[in-house]
Amino acid sequence: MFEIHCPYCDEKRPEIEFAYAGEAHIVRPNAQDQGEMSDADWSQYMFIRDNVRGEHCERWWHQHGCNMFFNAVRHTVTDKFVMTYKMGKSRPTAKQIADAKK
Amino acid sequence: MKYSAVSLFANALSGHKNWPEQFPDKAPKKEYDVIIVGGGGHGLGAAYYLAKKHGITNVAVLEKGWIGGGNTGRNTTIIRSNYLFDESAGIYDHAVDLWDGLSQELNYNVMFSKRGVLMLAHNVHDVQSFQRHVHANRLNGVDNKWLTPQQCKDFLPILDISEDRRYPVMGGALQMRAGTARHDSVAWGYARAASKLGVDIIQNCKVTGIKRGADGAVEGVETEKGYIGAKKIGVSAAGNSSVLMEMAGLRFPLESYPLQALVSEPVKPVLNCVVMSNAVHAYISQSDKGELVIGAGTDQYTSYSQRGALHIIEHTLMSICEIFPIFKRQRMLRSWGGIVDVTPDRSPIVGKTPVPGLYVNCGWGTGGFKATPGAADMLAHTIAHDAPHKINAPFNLDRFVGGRLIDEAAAAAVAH
Amino acid sequence: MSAFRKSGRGMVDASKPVNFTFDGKAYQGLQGDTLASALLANGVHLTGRSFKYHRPRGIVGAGSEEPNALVAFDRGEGRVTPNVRATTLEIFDGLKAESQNRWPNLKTDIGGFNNIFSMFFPAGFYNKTFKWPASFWDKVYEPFIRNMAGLGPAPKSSDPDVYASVYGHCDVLIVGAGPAGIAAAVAAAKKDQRVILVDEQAEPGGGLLSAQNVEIDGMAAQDWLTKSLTTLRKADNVTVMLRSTAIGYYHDNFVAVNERLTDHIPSVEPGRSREKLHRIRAGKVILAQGGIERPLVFNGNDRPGVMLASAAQTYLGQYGVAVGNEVVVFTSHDSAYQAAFELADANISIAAIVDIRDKISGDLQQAVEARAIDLILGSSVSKTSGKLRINGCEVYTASSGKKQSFQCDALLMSGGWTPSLHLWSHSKGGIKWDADLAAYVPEQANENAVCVGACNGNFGIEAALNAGTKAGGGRKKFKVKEPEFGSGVVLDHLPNYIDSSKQKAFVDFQNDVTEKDIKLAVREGFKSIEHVKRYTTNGMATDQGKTSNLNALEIASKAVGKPIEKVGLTTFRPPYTPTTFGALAGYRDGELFDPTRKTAIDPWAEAQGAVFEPVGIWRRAWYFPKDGEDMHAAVARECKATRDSLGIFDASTLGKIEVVGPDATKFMNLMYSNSWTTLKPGRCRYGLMLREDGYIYDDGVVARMAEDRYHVTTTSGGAPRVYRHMEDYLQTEFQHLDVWLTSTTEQWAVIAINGPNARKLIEPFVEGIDLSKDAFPHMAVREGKICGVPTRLFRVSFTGELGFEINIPSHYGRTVWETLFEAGQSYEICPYGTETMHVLRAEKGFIIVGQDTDGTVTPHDAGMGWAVAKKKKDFVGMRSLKRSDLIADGRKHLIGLLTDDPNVVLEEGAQIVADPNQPIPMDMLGHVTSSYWSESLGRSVAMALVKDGFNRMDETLHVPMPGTTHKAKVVKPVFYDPKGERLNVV
Amino acid sequence: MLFDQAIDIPETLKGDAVSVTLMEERARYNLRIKSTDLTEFKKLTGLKLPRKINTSSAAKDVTCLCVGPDEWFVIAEAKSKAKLDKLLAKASNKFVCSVTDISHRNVGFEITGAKASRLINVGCPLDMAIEAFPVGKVTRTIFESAAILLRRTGEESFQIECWRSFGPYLRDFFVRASRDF
Repeated sequence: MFEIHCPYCDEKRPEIEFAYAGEAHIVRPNAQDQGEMSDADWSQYMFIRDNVRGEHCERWWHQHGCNMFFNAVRHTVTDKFVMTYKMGKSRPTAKQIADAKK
Repeated sequence: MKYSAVSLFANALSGHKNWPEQFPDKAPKKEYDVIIVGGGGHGLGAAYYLAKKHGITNVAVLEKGWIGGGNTGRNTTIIRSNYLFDESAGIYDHAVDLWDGLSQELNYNVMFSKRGVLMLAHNVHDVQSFQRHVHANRLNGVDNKWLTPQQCKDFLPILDISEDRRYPVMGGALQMRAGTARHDSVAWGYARAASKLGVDIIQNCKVTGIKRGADGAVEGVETEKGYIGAKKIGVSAAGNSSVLMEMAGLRFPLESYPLQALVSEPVKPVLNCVVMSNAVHAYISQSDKGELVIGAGTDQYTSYSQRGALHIIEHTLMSICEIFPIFKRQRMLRSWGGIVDVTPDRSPIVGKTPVPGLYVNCGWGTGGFKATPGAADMLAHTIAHDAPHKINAPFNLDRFVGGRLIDEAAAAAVAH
Repeated sequence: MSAFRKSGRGMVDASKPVNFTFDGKAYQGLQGDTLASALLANGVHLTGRSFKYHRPRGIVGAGSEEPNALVAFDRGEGRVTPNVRATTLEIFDGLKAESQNRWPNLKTDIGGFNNIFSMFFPAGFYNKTFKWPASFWDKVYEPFIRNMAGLGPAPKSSDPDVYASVYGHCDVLIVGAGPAGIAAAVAAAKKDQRVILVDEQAEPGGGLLSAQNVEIDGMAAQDWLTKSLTTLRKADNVTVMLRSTAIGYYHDNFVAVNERLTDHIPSVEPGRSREKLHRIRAGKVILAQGGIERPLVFNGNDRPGVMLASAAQTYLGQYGVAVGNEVVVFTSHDSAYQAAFELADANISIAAIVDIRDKISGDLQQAVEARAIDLILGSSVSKTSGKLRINGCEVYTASSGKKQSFQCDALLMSGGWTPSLHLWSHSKGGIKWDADLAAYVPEQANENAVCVGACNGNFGIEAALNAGTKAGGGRKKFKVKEPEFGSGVVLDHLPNYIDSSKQKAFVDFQNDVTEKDIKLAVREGFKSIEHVKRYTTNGMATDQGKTSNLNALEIASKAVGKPIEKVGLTTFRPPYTPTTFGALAGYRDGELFDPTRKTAIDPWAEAQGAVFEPVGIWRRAWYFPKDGEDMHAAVARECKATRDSLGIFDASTLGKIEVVGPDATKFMNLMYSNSWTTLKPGRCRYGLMLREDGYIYDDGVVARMAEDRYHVTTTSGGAPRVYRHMEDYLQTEFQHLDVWLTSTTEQWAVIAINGPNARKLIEPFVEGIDLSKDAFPHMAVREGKICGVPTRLFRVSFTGELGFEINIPSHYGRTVWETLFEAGQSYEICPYGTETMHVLRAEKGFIIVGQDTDGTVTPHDAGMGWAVAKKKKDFVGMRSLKRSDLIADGRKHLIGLLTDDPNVVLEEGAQIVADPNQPIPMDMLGHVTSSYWSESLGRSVAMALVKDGFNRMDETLHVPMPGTTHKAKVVKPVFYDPKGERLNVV
Repeated sequence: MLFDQAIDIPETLKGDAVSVTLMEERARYNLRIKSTDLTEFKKLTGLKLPRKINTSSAAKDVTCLCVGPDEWFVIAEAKSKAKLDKLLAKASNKFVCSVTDISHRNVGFEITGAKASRLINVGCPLDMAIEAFPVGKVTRTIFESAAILLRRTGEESFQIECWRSFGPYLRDFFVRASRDF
């Protein structure tokens, strides 16, 4: 069971309080874009995932806690969390990730 | 050397010193007609069928570790085909057809044991859903029958069918043709048979890149053992499929999750079939060694760590004890994790890719082992003909664009 | 005093005899004995039969590494534990244990014929045979193999014991209370850390318990141990847990520790937990698991009486038991000499020390000579003799070809030591090969963890104490007087003149894997250790290879011709020792397995004799049978009563979410396919929720309570996922909206009143709401009071009758229900359950999401295109609805079915075809989703999803069932009161 | 009996080491406020909402618990309900906020005694050491399969709230576990 740092509660909490919510930073196309998108483009948004073997940006929901969704960078081979950050913040740069590892 | 009781006897007299290697290690050639990436049951099987059915023997199977070391050797060995949709019933039942007789075909005992798979219904919704399966299977010619609670008990005497249980048994669906097989033997049996037909099995040979020509078609693979040319490449790499597809510049509708399983200490025979329960979330059988083989659910997050969380094991064993209070005193001997690749509709992708010469067999999720011979046969067919067989044609990539998903889990639906 | 007990030695209590039976025979041991030490004290070595060849086997070790001495521990009905190590089973008065895997008894075992034919059962033999004739596999071979399976007895009845589980936390968790662990605990305790020290044994101390001639800081080892334990017990910040095995090391320093609470107690009061699983999150983990001695792999090494040298030392030092009277020691490592000396000093005859090495240190040599022990260097044991117990061995000196025979009743072996890396390996800590030790040792940590003492490759008590102290944060250096630990060599193959094919040199005792098997595996191409393990089953027995893995690796490495590092090391997998399922389930069985959610009105229904059905984790009243009624009769009566006059139904399980904020309508417009813009406060609307993929996800009536407030209802089972779905979009995609969600499912009890007399019933109890038809039309909502408590009163109907849904705060629910039920007697009010609810709604063609839809159905498929707003720019699922396959022809549509024979009620799930005479596999058009007997219509009705159903109206389709085929006509799925006139009676 | 929580607490839960009682009727509200400035809110309602997440502020008959970045639970004596209804209705009109009455959604247990924290750790994975979970700290968390709201009211006293239908499950858990104490 992971121990996950919730950026809103600002403390580490056990994984069973959280629900995994999939890859992060997949932005839902706005109404106009949806209208213009082909089925193929739309399926990219809907289904295609990086599924990286390495540092993965992903969403978690502190379901049994502050009830907030947030983002995390986690290494999918070691399962180690590099950082967590609030919803709305952009994808961290390579440098930010490297700094967080220090 | 042909395997038989006779050869076993003869070799015993010579101290078993003359058995040949089952799948000799080969150094890679410069080029192959077909390279299969992934030395699990699916990949080795595909190589075997390419050679056996399609006469394509200039084939290499590249395995980054040791053959059968991935999900083939990490699953709970359940084989069944009582799926709802025609497409799923088609491919899984084809697999069961091939399982039957596979030991003889390969001259290698894979110990396919048709002991029956009993799926328990615990609420009205399960009953409706299972009945739907039973009826659909009947009209599809797939063996699966509905049992009342008492019939379940008659078939499996240790089952507790009292009505006051938290999850009472309200009936079950039994596929008698289903069962288990010895997982390692499947990989080894295919490897040995393919090897005899001229296929090169190359272990400890991780693929690090897929080379494509000016026309976009594949030309070969970069590996730890150097560049190897290939006219066609079939990727059958389960949890690592996304990583390999990425090498060819493709992004796939896949996510890889940890899946755990465990066994108990061996005890004398007590469980004569495979039992599955969706509502309680557990499945269990007893191996020929006497171990209770138990499947757990996936962890919630994607991961390649082959390591899962304790609470998943706890929940699985809670469920086993809930269905079988008789097993509460048994002891967990060993637990382990695998990586399963899951598509959005939890059905596999078996067929061509947008890259010419690149074929894929992935997305089997938790259902891969049972499909082994079927998936292997279909991958081989698709590679040989550069076109899918009608059995695997529906399991294409395009379904995610148009929306014609094959969603067994959605059809099993959710409680209302 | 038993023959082999050495008085005045060990930690056992000579004044407290303990009576027990083994295989029905009575024995006596002492308080503090394990079953193994007590049996040895009685001269018993033979304890079991091996898995495959049924060879007689004895006790090899003295702890949890034991591969052979497995027994069934019998505490009565349902309380038989198979495969318990005799070496860890504490005896008590009345203990019953049985040997395993033998029939009819341990000394004469029919299965022993496997041994005679063992040459035909090498590793992997089953792959090569049992294939012909094919039909024999199912009927002959496989059943035979299955019957031979297993080791311990199968369970016969449910385990009556209960188990416990808790969470724990500490700054420092120390695994292993040997010298290293105790020193670490003492040091960490001084630093004010919260410390938990766990040990699998009943007594803390590890090797110190049997240590002879050891002084720590001038104190006898046992005195130092006592003093240190006193310090730890006095410290508030230290918890010492005994009989507690750290079974697994998981992510982020999460360690599972299983504590055995009652197996050592003669009589246990009922209800007391047998084992407790502690799930401990630690700041730092100090692993002090020690090391395990390696057996030597030589011909005849499995004969009862052949055991590890250190085990003999432990039996003598800790239990005061001599493992034999005439002992041969066979070693490749210095440490076995100490065992020999300690035994010799206790007046046990050492017939010889046989050492593989040509030369040993001068000090050792002197010590041997001082005791006048026969020392044979450069030699090995070439065979052993004795049927059920060793009675002699032959020693072969390769350089001279000389063979000598010795009589003995025990043979001690030592092949060096293996650091215990199990938990370290679970934690994904790195390891490296140490050629000097001939073992893997820890390298880079993956967690905040450290290995100290023998498990780090630092053997010896002084090294352990100092490493432990340092890991615990202390600086003290200990001065220890102890025999030198010394060194050894490792050989893959012991010299022998006997042809290898005639030898039986076991590597894995329990699974009967021999040196030959491993070499055979390599010969057949299995060259990685994982392959060798799987092909031979080495290391896969209940001891998980604690004594065999490294020997197997050594042999495989030489056979492959590659260094050990290239052949690999099989991964250690949790648990460290086999762990009871019950302990992993903990308290969570029976009523604690899953919560059973009950409504406020549930106790009333129970008192009325309702039959319940589980719906998700709710339980709901299914029907209310009167005397002698079956479900069919009860439901028919409930339906009729409701349509004729009045029915009352508990709808409290409906999910409810309060959506509040200035942007509530915008949010609702995005989350539901309907439009909410035009819905006025005080009015309700049926809402349809789609997933982003366009398929129906949930539905429910939504009331607009105010401009900025919606009372949303969901399906009973769907409430949690709908809430999550909404929060997900709100927090991720629609963050700009000022709106909040609050789950209110349990705030409200919901009483549905349906039937022509519904209004008449509630009218007298309602305050502040005008119930007249015009003031309170269908699909309206009002706030007021009922029976004196606040209510949100909905005028809605899921039955087609005049209906109200009364929402009242839950804790008033039962009272209001009872009040209305009482008043309803004048209308012959009828309580009904979910089954009647389903029938009534099906008669009206109202869908149940999850039954009539299944995650592959669009609103259009369900005939609910009207619930999809045409003018909205965006809502979840909108774009997906336009995908090519979702608008293609030939989709399945939800239609009604009327059977030609009105008495036939189709089976739900039954498949539908156009041509019943086609061959199998048939072309199936769809399936029956809902099907009931309609008492109101005097016939059956059904709903079905059928390919192209909307275009098949009035077509006759077929439902092939076993033995018969039903005909049914496609109709619109509204069977009762199609014009909806009954909503407005009176 | 109009108000009925339908949960009996057996005598076995009234031990010396740990004692469990069912909380009486309470007024409860879920409060969400957009504004980050809470002084105006206090002026209007008299309620002091703690700013820091997972902390609480207790006045004589009202306790405010901050359970999310913009979320509070207000728990009060039942007799204060009418007054609070009015105050919060007033606040609703003035602020961009959400006020939802959840008085009957929850039931609450008070757990006291030297082993209270051990009882909580039977099902709740949080560290209950006083340093890690000081008096006044509050959080939503989990007790096995039940979502709970946990508050420490004293060194050896806690309150646990859960949705009403999970109450019997928690009670049963307490009964089973307390047998081992």
